[in-house]
Formats: sequence, structure tokens, C-alpha cells
Amino acid sequence: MRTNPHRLESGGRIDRSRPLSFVFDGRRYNGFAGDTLASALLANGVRIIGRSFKLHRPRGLMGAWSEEPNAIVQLGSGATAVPNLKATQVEITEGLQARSVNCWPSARRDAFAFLKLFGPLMPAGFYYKTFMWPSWHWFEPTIRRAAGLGISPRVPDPDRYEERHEHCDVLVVGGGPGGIAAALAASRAGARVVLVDDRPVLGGSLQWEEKSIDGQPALEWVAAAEQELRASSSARVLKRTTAFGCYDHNLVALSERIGSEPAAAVRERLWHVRAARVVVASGAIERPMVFANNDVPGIMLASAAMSYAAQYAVRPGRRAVFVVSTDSAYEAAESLRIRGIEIAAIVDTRKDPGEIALSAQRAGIPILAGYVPVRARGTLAVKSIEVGLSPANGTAGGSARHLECDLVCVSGGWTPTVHLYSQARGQMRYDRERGAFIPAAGTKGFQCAGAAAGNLSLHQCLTDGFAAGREAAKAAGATSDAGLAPIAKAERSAVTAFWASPRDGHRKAWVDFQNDVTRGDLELAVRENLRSVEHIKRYTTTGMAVDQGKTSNMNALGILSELLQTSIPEIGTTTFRPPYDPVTLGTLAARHVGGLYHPLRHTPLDRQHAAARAVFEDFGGWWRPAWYASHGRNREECIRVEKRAARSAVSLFDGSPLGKIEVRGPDAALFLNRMYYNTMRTLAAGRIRYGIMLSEHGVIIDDGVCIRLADDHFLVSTTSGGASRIFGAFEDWLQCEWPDLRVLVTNVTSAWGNIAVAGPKARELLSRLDTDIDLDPHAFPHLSVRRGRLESVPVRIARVGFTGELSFELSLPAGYSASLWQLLLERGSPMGVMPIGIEALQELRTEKGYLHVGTDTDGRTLPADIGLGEVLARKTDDFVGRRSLDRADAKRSDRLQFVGLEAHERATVLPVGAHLVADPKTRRGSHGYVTSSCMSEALGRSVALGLVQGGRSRLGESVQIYSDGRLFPARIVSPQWYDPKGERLNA
Amino acid sequence: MRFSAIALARNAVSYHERWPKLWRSPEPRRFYDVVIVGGGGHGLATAYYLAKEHGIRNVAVIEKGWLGGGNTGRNTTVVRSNYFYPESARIYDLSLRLYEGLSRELGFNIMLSQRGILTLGHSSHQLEMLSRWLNAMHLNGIEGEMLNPRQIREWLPLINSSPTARFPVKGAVLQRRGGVARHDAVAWGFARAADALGVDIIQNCEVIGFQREGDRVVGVETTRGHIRANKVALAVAGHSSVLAAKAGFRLPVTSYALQAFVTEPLKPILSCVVLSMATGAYVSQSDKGELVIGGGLDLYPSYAQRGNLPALQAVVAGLLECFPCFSRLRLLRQWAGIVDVVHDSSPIIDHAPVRGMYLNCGWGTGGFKAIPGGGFAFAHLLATDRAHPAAEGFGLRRFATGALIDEGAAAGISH
Amino acid sequence: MLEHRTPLDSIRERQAQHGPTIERRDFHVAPAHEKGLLLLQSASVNSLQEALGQVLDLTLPAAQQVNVLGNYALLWLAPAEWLLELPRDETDPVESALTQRLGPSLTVITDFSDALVSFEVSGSGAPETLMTGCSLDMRSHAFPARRVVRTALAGVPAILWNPGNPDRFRCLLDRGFAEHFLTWLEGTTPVLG
Amino acid sequence: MLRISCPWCGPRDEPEFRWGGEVPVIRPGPPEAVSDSAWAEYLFIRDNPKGWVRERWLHALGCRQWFIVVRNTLSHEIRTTTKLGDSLPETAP
Repeated sequence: MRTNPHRLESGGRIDRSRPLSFVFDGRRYNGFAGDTLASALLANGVRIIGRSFKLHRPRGLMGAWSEEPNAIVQLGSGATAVPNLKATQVEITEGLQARSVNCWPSARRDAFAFLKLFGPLMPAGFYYKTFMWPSWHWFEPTIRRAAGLGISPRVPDPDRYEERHEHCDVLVVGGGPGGIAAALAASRAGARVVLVDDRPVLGGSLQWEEKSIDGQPALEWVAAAEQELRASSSARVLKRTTAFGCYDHNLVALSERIGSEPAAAVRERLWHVRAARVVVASGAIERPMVFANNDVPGIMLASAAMSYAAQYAVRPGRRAVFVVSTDSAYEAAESLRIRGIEIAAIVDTRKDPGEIALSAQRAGIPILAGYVPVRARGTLAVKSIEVGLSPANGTAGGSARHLECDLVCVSGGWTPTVHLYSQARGQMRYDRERGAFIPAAGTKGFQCAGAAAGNLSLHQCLTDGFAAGREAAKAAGATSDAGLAPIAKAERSAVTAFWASPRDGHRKAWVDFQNDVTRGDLELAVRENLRSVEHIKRYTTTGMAVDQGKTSNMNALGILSELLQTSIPEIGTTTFRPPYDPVTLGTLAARHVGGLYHPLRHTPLDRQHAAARAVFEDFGGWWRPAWYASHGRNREECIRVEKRAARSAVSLFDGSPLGKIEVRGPDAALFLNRMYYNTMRTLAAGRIRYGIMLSEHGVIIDDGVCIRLADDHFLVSTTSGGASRIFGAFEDWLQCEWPDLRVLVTNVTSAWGNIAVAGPKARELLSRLDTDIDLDPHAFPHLSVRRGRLESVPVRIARVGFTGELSFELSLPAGYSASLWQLLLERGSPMGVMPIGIEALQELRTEKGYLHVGTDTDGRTLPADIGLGEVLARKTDDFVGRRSLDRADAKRSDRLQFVGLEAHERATVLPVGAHLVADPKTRRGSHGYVTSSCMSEALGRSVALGLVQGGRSRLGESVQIYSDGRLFPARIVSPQWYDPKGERLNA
Repeated sequence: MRFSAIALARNAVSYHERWPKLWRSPEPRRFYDVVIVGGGGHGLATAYYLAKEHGIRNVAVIEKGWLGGGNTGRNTTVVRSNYFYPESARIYDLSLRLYEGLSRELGFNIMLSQRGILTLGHSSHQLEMLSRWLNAMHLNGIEGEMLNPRQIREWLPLINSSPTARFPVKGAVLQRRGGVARHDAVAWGFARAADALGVDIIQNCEVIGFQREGDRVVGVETTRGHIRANKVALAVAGHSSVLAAKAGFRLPVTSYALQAFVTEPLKPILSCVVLSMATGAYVSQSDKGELVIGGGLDLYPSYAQRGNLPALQAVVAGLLECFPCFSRLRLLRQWAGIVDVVHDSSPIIDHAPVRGMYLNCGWGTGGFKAIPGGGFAFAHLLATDRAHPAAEGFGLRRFATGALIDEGAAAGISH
Repeated sequence: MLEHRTPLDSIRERQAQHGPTIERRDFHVAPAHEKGLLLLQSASVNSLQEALGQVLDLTLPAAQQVNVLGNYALLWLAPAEWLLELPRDETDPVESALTQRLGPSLTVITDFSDALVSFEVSGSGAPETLMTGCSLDMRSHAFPARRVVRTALAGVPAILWNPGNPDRFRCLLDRGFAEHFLTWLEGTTPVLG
Repeated sequence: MLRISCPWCGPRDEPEFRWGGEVPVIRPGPPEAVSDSAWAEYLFIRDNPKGWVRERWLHALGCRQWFIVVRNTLSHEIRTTTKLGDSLPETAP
């Protein structure tokens, strides 16, 4: 275990009393609580932390937070591994395991470093121009292996994620000086405030700038502010929380990082924040400069160097050269100087930096004004930088100066972080001097403040942020007086944007570091006549790395405006897409995983089924018994046994999920007559009629029995999957098309339990129960309904069924159905009663020749296709879908029609999904397909149902049925196999 | 200059300073035989095939923004021809066959990667649907295989194979010829080849109206002046209704936002394209290593090409149901394209209701995979005024006769 | 004689055996006391108002409101739809009494006692916990006493209402989702301030 | 994510609602008097404008009432929501 050779003796916000050890690329290091992986590595003198995507160039730290393009690492291993994190954002914890990505064995010694030799062959878009012979497939595997950064876990994520909805008056994004001031103002004005910051501590740049606010040290002011907000019942402070996206109507999505340790109950939380007003105080990101070899480790942003030195007490280098075009960088230089880092020189691209340069000079720092960087020297670490007079002051590289150093701090300008604002469609104006897009007039409910609004001095940030918070609160309806804004010393913060030095021969000058996009690549794209910034971005991949161009986009625009001879606003910027910073997929799914993904509905008989060892399956969102394992050794046997019981004795089927819709009112009959394809007006009270419903396109969408309980009272039963859909259709037509109809509809599906008692012994079984309903076939014929009491519970019994046997559907309040089910099983055991699952029922109805909507019909089936054409002729009134049945396509004779199919081989069960092949020789063309199929013990042969072209006119025809390479000879038949006269049904 | 490894090496020596333009930036002429409105994949492919197959080279492609900037540059790049209806199979397989030769034909690597597309079934009903679909494919002359759970695990070692999964994987249909292609490259390749054949590609040129003579359209009014043409072709997916309105007619089209998502780049983890019938989510891994993820449409009309949260959450939850190990990966980018949706989700390639005008629209979410086929058939219609055999049935008439071609309705698996 | 069971009985039994499903100081959940539920739909509000006044001395609540009187609570569900919560044994008599007084007017009453299950969710953490599965602001300043909403909770349709005092809610869900809702509740964690 | 103000329940999030199409769309009838093209017009043909449009929305997870929304399909801005019975609002501002 080494000590930290580059750790400053004192200072920093790290907790020196809590040393932590961690492993990077297989070597153990130590740091302190409060370190990021980046600062700890720097403290340990680790300069090379990553390799670039394409050329595997050695790369060091450029930034200190989310803007970092180079230091991409993989954390942990196995189920809890996390790929592609930025070392600058990783807080170290004891035992943390990290390794660099896209290199082997380590970032320092990367076996793939040789790839940079091929650099000349790999300009922007090179892959579009080659790899075509013999075929892309030859090259792709190798290229895929070379591409990609981190490694995905291969086992399910053990961690938990959550989501939370939040509503507030003012959401403040960013916990720097501007954001804190805004939150204070809004909160003091009486607004409900949420303040979010993506760092572990509030304060933003105040964490590394020695400043004072309201006469006290800035960080004390921050602490006091945080305390004040936390004390307020109407304010919420969220740290380690990234506002990653702004969506319609002021919905801002946040991702909160709670705990990576397995101990933590929740790893991350997704917040949906609906805010009346949003203040975006997300700060600004410093820009590097584009010059030859500007990617050598040791070249970093001035603000990052300052942050490492002041916040983390790390010495980023011993002898630094500053190359700047901003006043803010002088502050950084001073901060490094007082920490004992030698400042070799401040090279200012501005001809006359003014007072700030003079005071630096007085402090003994050599100033080179009007100079620009020409090239850096060094491969694994920067050794020196050559600077020269900028073209504006003579020829480039003229009177070149050579500056030895091990650290180059660059500051080419500041780019306001306006992602959220722009996602909210905020307008932007371009500030030429500062070289930045600055928010123009605020957009609906959105305003920017502080550095995000282009204010770089602390004083401006505070006053501006405070004002923004106060206005936002006011706009959200808060009325109290926010009081006075915090104050800091006024200071200059001038910037003259500097993008890039003139070309240095053919030396590479990097624009997008991670994706290895150089100035030359941009030149190539322009040379090939790609002029739109979107084209150039896609062709060169600049700005498309995991940092999404936070440090590269503006420099690219700057260079392009030069190359295209167009102003930056004319070129325009590429769109800011969510997320601002990458978001964990688990966080987005939150709790909608596993059993909570698409919740299942349970029937009132759930426990009874489980007790009979039902094998449950998801049928249209209901958790229903497919078959009962207690009935045999295997699935086939169980289904066979259940079918036998239904045919020879008596069966119980849980029909509770069947849709039940009450339709009441004087116009109920009229209404249903319009909703059903069949005529329902003429249905007599107490009677039942089978009916189908159509969409306005004439297509069958559902079927079931329609029960008329009284003149003005109907009960519509739908398929279990159709219940809410049909109920919705009823409401839709009543509310929007026929508001004049006096009808009320009620979906009572869940209120009633439903048990189908079917089989030759069904009546015998029911007669053993205490009921006031006369079950005699003459008093209670098929397709009629009776209401009464069963075991002194209100019941409705309908003589309908799906098996083709004598059957009674018992409907009673759901709460009693379990108890009735038990009673039926007891009383029925002497006669061999048995519960049957969906599989058995499907086979029973198949051999009976009953169709099942959705199985034996598809999204095109019309009534005539299933043999109900004549109903139309007899019905004169209009109904939903009627006009569509009168179109040419509906009258084609070769439409798919519902028929029976018999394999020539009686024992062959035709596969469902097999097609009637039009030309068996060529095996081309379909004449329809098998929709249901089973072996029927009752009939002693296999039977199938299907939709066949012109089927009903082809009864008796022999056909070939194709399934996955095999052909089955079969015959088209009428599907009335079982009990064609319906004697059993009407028994 | 022909693109090749040699060309690349030669230019490396000259520091890549001698590469010619990919295409010209011509000033619009006063008159063209055909003006194609819309510089997306379909418009550019149409222009290319007009010039190459029919010798009609006095053609302009007019693009409001930058070419390939619409759905061509926003989709999830899946190509496949696993369709139920013979009509669909014809056009999409024509397209796939053209894709298979496209890199060499255009001399531009579109990176067609036929790594196979798996459609997962999660219930006995879905398995029946899959085999109905697969057998239809076979009878349409399209290859495909049914995979059992064990075979699926060989293709997808990371698939959620837990028996207690909310949507257990019970089977899948595989089309080996399906896969992905580099979307920008398709647009750029067609543009470069069309330009080389003399087609004028005019970017940053918006059509603001149409010139009429009687009941006939004889040209377009653009932000860069009037351009006369014998024939005006619309290939403006997403905005078909908007252009139709300018020409004075309405279409059976509704515009929806279709979202797409990518994760950060990863080392190879997923070898093929996967679509789940139960969750509707689909995913593939790009050559760069990003997981490219898609799902259903946002459920109301939109022309805003931006992401939305509910759909994102639903799609990601669906993805994690099938691949729980992807939970710790991170979303890098979210965006949306605007697609033309027709009731039967099948395209419209036909004469417009206005004389002199032609339509290529309604591809819904299936537009990218159809670019070469759609362009080929549309060029045929423009050149001959007769529907190409592969495009029969995709006319406007079907909405009056009811002869819709609805894959979703027939096989439960829509585009 | 048939026994009456709801999913809540199973949950109670489980809690009797294994103790409360959730043990958190700031958050409690319990199957609400079994009540009867009558769904009232009416095309002629006045006659319904009249009947309710005569039978139960209740007035129809305004939109999103609940009127509570003794053992009765009347919840607004939709413009012409209300849910009456009442002692279970009074369901039939009240229904017939109302029906009598309603006469010919187009009003229908449906016994919903077995369609929905009711959970009582309470504790200082209740609003925050509900807000992890519901997009509405459940905190007292936004969700006052006697407020009722129909919305989505834990991914399923639900009726949420506040019977009187803050941090105390009733959640009415389809009986088929009772188990799901409990599983969902069990998985919630305290939300830090 | 849209925030739609239901005329009965107030502002709610997008997932509680279901879009129901442009209005007005007049259902032609009686069937025998309707031409194929008129029926196709009713079933399929829409303005599908880029900009302001009047639509039907259903508060599916709330009061289950259909109502009218004036929405901009480009900005997603919602200008008004009104009950079905009320007179149809104008799309032009």
C-alpha cells in the first residue's frame, strides 16, 4: 500500500482521518473519503487512466466531473459490475475495484496501442470507403471486438430501483452559488422548492474557489443555506441527483444515486418532478483548446486542475503552463501557485488581457499575451509545450517559445450548460465574444441563472440566481418577500473565445478526445462536401461519445465556422437530447420488473385452483388454470382426464374472468341492437342469444351471449380479454355518438363469480343443492336464464356453455363463489365431478366445432366468413360496422372462411399454424391455415378448425397442409362433429 | 473516385487532402423531368433507380433540411423480410435482396450486417401465431426457422430463461437474413450514386407550394424559387399529410412519434436482433457497441421529434424483462422520428389524387428496411405510370374497397 | 349455507400468522373493515339526490369530493356516478329503499361489495409512499380531507380517498389485484425527507 | 409527458388518458345511402395537421369521460380542454 506521493500536505475537502484503499487496473492504491477515483489516482501519480476509442491513444484526466471524456472505467465485477463510468464522478469506497476500459492488460501498457500506427488509414468515415470486398461480414466481427468500451454484466442485477413522483412550485437544477441563491429566494418567498445537484456536496465551484459570500467564507454560507432549506418543510434538497431530461409541460426527470453497496435498500431512484417553474442553474463547462498533440496526458482544463488542487488537495503537476483565453483561469493559476505548484507561464491568447494579467505578473508569473499553443510534446505524459504569436499578431508559430512543464492547464472559454433549457425548447442567442450560446428570453416556465445564463462572476451568479428564484416563486403564486440577495465581491470575468490554433503541419489536433476526432477529420468531412453540422457530426462522430460532446461541440463548431466560412449561429448547434448524463436502465424501469411488470389478475377461486395443483398461465392478463396437475402424470393425460369427466360425468370451469356488462335503461335494447351484429331488439326477457360484435371496419372483435333479464335490463357477456375493451366501446358510443340514448352501462365483471357446471350429470349435481330455481328442462330450456337463490345466496343461472354438453353457468357474488365451488366438488364427488382448465375446454369446444374469437378468427374476419352471413340479410337496422360489410372486399368469394379440417391420418393432429398450401409441388401460396386442433377421444380421431379460402364451398375437398417443411393430406369438412343434433346440449 | 482499401491507402499518403466531394451542391434548375420532394432514403433511392433503371436523369431531389435527416437518420436500422402476406413479402424481400448487393452497387459500405432477427413468443397462443407466421413466410418463399427455448439460449445466452419469468420465452422465429445496416450510409450511398448519375440533390430547400395548371401539378414552389416538373413525387415520411394539404388533398395517414434509444458502447454482448411479442421491445447491438433499443409508438399524433418518458420507461422495462442483466447499463441518448401510420400499417405507393403527382408514404415503422425496394418500385411507377409487380395492392384504392393488407391483424405481429 | 370470502380474508389470515406485512413506524397498511359498496349511476341527479336525502339523509358530493355521515361515505367517481360505502348488512335494504323512491327515473344501483377491496394506508410516510406508485400529489396541502380520486396506483386502476384526517387513505382496487397491491406495498421503502 | 386537464378531474399525467382521434368526424348514414369513398373518408382520411388540432381524449383511468382537447402537434402545447356537450372550440388562436 503506497502513500499518496502527489497529495498536498494540507487543505482540501477530503477526510484525512478516513483512508480508503481501492484497486485500479490490478494495483492497490489508497485515498481518502471525499476523493473521487480520479483525484485519488492523480494523488497516486497515475497519469494514464484510459485509452481512446479508435486509436488507443494514452489518455489522462481532462476534467474533474461529468465533462470528462477520457477517464472511462469499469467498476466491480459479476452481477454488480458497472461499465463506462467516468472516474471523475466515482466516489471511492473501501475496497473499490476499478479498471480502465477498451484496453489490455492496462491503460498504461495497452497491447492495442499499435493501432495508432494505422491512424493514417483510419480518417473520419474510413469504414464507409472500404471493407466491401468480399463482404462486410468478413471484417465486422473483428471491428466489433475492437469497438465498445466497458463490459456488460452477464447475470441479473441484484439491486433494487425505485421511482417517486414529486410536485413543486420551483425546481432548481444545480446546487452551485446561482442555484442555492435561487432556492433560498424561492423558499423564502414561500414556494415549494426542490433543489437538485448531481454532486455529493452542494456548492459547485465554491468547493474549489476560495471566495466569500455575505462576508463569510463561501462554504459556510453554503452550509447555512443547506441547513435553512432542510429545515423548511416545503423544501427538498437532493444531492447525487442528476436532472437528466426535460419533457412536455415541465416534467423534469431526475436520477438519484443512493447507494452502490449491496447493503443499500435501493440503488437509484427515478424522480418525476412536475414543477410550475424551473430554474436551470447548472453552471458552465470549461473548454479545452485544439492544437497539435493536445491529448497528451497532463493537459487538463484549468478549472479541473484547480478543483484537484483545492477540493481534493492533489498536486496535478509540479510545473504548470496555463494556456488561456479567460480571466477565470488566472484564478486557477493563483490557486495552484499558492499550493506550491510552479507556474512556468500563463499563455494568454488575448493580445491584451488587462489588469488581471498585470497582477499575475506582479505575483511573479510570466505572462505571454497574444500567444497561442502550437504543439505539445510528450507521449505518455506532457513534457513541454511550444507556443507562438497568434496569427492575429503575426505569423503562426512566429517567435516560438518552448515551455518545459508536466502540466498544461487550458481554458478556451466557457460553455453554459443549457441542455435542459434547450430540451424545453428555450431560445438561444449566440454571444460572439464569449463564443457561447446563451439563453435568450426564457421559455414557458423555464429560466436559466448563473453561469448557465452566461454569468461567470460569483457576484453576478448570486444576484442573478436570487432574482430568478424570486421571480419563479412569484410566477408560481408565492407571495412572501424573499428579502435581499447574497453578495460577493465584484470581479472581472472576461472571455475571448479561442477554439483552435492554426494547423501545425499534419500533426493531429484533437477535437473529440474519446472518439479520436481531429481537426483533420472535420476538414475531411468539409472537403467531401458535408456542410450540415448534423452530417459532419455523424460522419466524424464528433460529440457522439459518452460525454455527448460536453467539451468538444463548441470547438467543433468554431473550427467548422472557419472551414465553412459561415458564422456559428448559421451553422447552428446539434440538438440536445436526453439524458444530460447517462442514466441506468434499471432506474428507468424502476419497480416495473419481475412480478410487478404487467400485474396479473387473480380469480376468486385462486386458492381452490392452487389446492388442486393447477398449472397457471397468463390468459389475457388473468392468472388462470391451463390444466390441473392433480389429474394425471403429465399434461396430456390431465387434459384427457378432464375432457372425459366433462363428456361422461360433470365438470366445473372457473368462468369468473368472462366479461359481464349490465346494460340498463329504456333504450337498452335499441342500443345493443346497434352494438351487436345480431338482432337483439327481438330477444325476449328471460332468454339468451349468442351474438358477435364488430368494429366499424366490419371485423369481428368479440362474441358472447347476450342475456335479457328484463325489457330494460340486459347482461352482456364478453370474452375474458374483451371485457374492458367492449365496455370501453359501449361508453364511447354512448358518450360521443348517441348521447341521446337513455342507457346506463356498468362493468360488473369483478362483482360476480362465475362457475360453469357442464356434463351429462350437471343437472343431477345442481339438484343436490338447495335452490328455488326449477331446473326441469321444460321449465328451464337451453338458452334461457333464471334468477333465484342457491344455498340462500342470490344467484343467476344461465343455460349456456362452451363444451357442447348440458351446462349451467352459475353467477353469484364473487365472495361466495369459492365456497360454492367447494360445495359442488363435495356433492359432485360421487358422480365424478372434476374441475377442468382452459386447455381441456379449448379441446372440448374444438371437437364441438365452436369457434373462439381471436383464435379461429383474426383481425380481418367478417361475420359471413364464419357462416353468419344470412343474419345480415334479416337485420334491417344499422349497427356498428354494417357499412363496411358492403364493400367489394367483403363480398369476395375467396375470403378465408371458418371450416373444419380432418387429417387423412386419424391419429395425426394437424399443427396449429399450419397452412393449406396452394401449390403442393412448389410449396408456394397459402389458402388459409389451421387455427385450432386436437385429438378427440370422443370422436376417436383428430379434428381441426381453420380459416380457408372459399372454405364453405370446398367441403369434402382434399388438401395438403404445410407445416415447417412437412405436408399433411387432409380434407375440408363441416365442423359439426360432436352431437350435431344438439341432443346433449338441450338435454 | 472508386472507394476501396487501395484508395484509402493512396489518400493516406496525401494526408486525405485529395478526396473528392461525395456529391455536388447544385443550384436548382428551372425544369426537371421528375422532382422528388424529400431527401430521405426513399427519395434518394427513387432518384437513383430512376436514373439507373429507367435512364431518367433530369431529376431533382429537394430536401427541406439535410439529406437523410428525417426517419432515415433516426431509426433503429433493422432490415428484415419476414412477412405474412405475399404482398408484404414481395416488397420487403425485394428490398432485402437489393440491400444485399447495395454496398458494392453503390461503392459505399452501408455495413449490412445480416446477423439474424429473432422474434420471441411467450405463450402457447403466441407460439401458434409464430408458426402461422413462419409457415406463411415459407409459402411466400422467405426462409425462416422456429427455435425452441434451448436453441434460443444458444443465440441469446443472456435471455431471461427463468421459468417464473413474467413472460417466459417459449419459442422464437428466426430469419437469418434479417439484421441491421448503417442508416446514414444508406442515405449517403444512394445520394452519392444518384449524384454521379446526374441527379441534382438540393438541400436546405423547402417546398412551400405546388404549381397547378388546371387539375394538374406542374411544379413546386420552393424557398429557392419555382421549379417546373413533368412529375412531382412525394417521399416525405412523417410529413406526407402536410405536403398533401399544400397540394389540396388529404390522406389516410396519421403522424406519430416513434422513439429510439441507445446505451453507452459495450464490448460485444448481443449477436442478433431480438423482438419480444409480449413486451414489444426490440434491441440489437451496433458495431460501435451501443445497444440500440426500440418499442411502440407514442399513442397520440405528434410532429415533435423528441423523446418522451412513459414510452421510454415501458420499453426499458420490457427490455429488462427479457434481459435482466442489462439493468446496470446506462442510457446514452433518446430521440424520436415522425412516422406515417396507415390503418393497416402497409405502405402507399400510388398516383396521388392530383394528376402529375405521386405518393410514396405510409411505411409506418417499417420505412428503413424498405428503402431500396420502395425506391425501386416508386421509380418504376414514376417512369411507367404502372405499379411495379412488387407494389401491387399498395394503392389508395384499398381504403375504399376494404382490401387492407394488415400484418398485425393476420399474424399478431405487425411492422 | 355458503361462506363469504374476499382476498382480504386471506391477507388477514396471513397477517395473523406472520404478523403485519409491513413493519414501519411511518407507514401502516391494513385491510379496511369490510363494508358494503353500492355503485350509483344516474341520468337524473335530482331524483337520486332526493332519494338519498330521504333514505340516508346524504347529499351528493361535488366533483372529487366525499360526503361522510356516520357509517356512510358517498364518493364522487364521475359526473353521473357515485360509490356509496355502507355497513355490509345494510346493502340490500338500502338498495331496495333507494330503488323504491327512485321510481321511474333512469338511475341504476349496482352492488359492488364484492368487486372492490379496500385497504387502509396510514402514517406520516403514507403520502410519500403512495407517491412512489401514483402520479398525484398525496400530501395534505394538495390532497385535503374528503378528497377522492380515481387514478392509477401501483400500475393498476384505483380509487383513493381521504376519510377525514391527514396521512390516512383508503385505496379501493379491483379484487383481482389485491395480491398484487400487497406485494407492491411490501416492496416500498421509506422515502427520505 | 403531457399534463392534460380533465374538465372533471383537473390536471393529470398522460398515462391516465387515451387519445381518440381528430374531431369532428361525422359518421355518415344510413348505410345504404353512403358511398364507398364517403365511408373510406369517415374511416381513414384525416387532416393530420402539423400544428393546432382538435381531438377526443378519454380520461381512461379517471372519470372515464370523453372530452375535447385543443393541442399543438408540434409543440404539444394544450390550449383548452372542454366537455363534450359544450360547443366545439376553435383551433385558430
